[in-house]
Amino acid sequence: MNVTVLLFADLRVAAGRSELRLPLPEAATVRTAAEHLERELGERRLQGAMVAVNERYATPSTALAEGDVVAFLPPVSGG
Amino acid sequence: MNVTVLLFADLRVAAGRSELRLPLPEAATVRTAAEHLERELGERRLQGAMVAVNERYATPSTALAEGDVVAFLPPVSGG
Amino acid sequence: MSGPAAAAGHRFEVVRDAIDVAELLREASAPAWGAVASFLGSVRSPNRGAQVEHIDYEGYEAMMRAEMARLADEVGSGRDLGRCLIVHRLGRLRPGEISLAVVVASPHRADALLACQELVEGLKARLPVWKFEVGEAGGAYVAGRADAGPTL
Amino acid sequence: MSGPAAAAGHRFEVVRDAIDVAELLREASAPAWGAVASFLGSVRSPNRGAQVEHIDYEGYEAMMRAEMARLADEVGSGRDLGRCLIVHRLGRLRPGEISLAVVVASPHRADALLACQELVEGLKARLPVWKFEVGEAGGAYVAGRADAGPTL
Repeated sequence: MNVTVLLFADLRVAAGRSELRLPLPEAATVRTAAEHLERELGERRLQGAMVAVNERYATPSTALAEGDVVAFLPPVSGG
Repeated sequence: MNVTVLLFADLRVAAGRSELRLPLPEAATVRTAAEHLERELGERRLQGAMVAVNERYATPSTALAEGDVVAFLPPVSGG
Repeated sequence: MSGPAAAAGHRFEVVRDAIDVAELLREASAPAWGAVASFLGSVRSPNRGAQVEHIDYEGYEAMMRAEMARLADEVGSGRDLGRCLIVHRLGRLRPGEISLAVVVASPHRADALLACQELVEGLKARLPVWKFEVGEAGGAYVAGRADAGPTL
Repeated sequence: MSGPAAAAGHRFEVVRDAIDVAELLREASAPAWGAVASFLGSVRSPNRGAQVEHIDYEGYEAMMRAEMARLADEVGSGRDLGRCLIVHRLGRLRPGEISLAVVVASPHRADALLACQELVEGLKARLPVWKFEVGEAGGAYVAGRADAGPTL
């Protein structure tokens, strides 16, 4: 399946882009997506980040489906 | 000694005035003033009221001095 | 008005005309203060199921200002309050008109929010103000609170 | 935006231009609501001892609006909230400019004050927003919080 990955703040800067398409094996979870993304980016940068799936906070074990939007969120500081 | 008495809300309405001069014996307290005022007004209307002396909440035992401003305050509802 | 409160540019006022909230917010705005918490109280209608025509607010003005300043000193103790503005309106107010405005500016959001909340609670309990509420069924003094001092 | 929140006339917005606070307060004003609590967050300078030139706010806009609505539903549960308005600004903001406005109207002052406070705390913890702060010594991302969900 394919998911859309969104990157923000220092993750976006490090990757040089804010969005990418990520092919994943079937039955992939957020953790799978993170592992594939780190391989793609060539570094273990995701440690400490939160994750949202389809605009909602998710956990590493959240299951993904075709077309999901997976956002990697560095610690936030709104307001 | 003499003190100035201030009356508000239903106390003011019942007394028909908002301010009066009250002669008191020496060594009078707030409680003395209340007793004299009730005699003056002809009724036990002050029960349940709070008292301020010189713009500050006081207790029945607060001692009074010449020229003090003694305000009788029905339960308040500011805001 | 007490020394520290006056020195800090605080404002403790009793007014008869409409409260200018925009002006209060401007006064509470400065780059050093990242947080402004505010509370506006207005005449509510319906109240306890009945339409309100107006409320006549009566107050002991000198003591209102004194209590505002004392309360601001108490609430500001141990907190970093940049500015504290309290305005209470008296006279005849119609539904929707603002009777009380409390605006607190601070460098820190918790200081601003908690101080605003404590000020509002303290003002409700302590300000010597009385409301005569008039509706379709006539008028009556609103039942008040006697938390601020011992009663006779 | 969730059903109940949208139906109540709430507003959850992400904007790029100056926030019109007077307009928000007007929207939160009605005779049925006697209490309006609000919070304004702005760019503070100095911050941690250093002058701030500006902050660039970056956000995940769709999720910001979704989190605002979810949070308003949570905070409004069991409370009588007349109206809840949340606006967050993104882009480049100078010291003193407002980045966050939260306005809550209710018939009851405790509901308005506590809901406002809980909304502000929740928004700070949960809104997917990042600040790049620029001062004399250069720029850096402001250290954030990871309270809203498990981290990798």
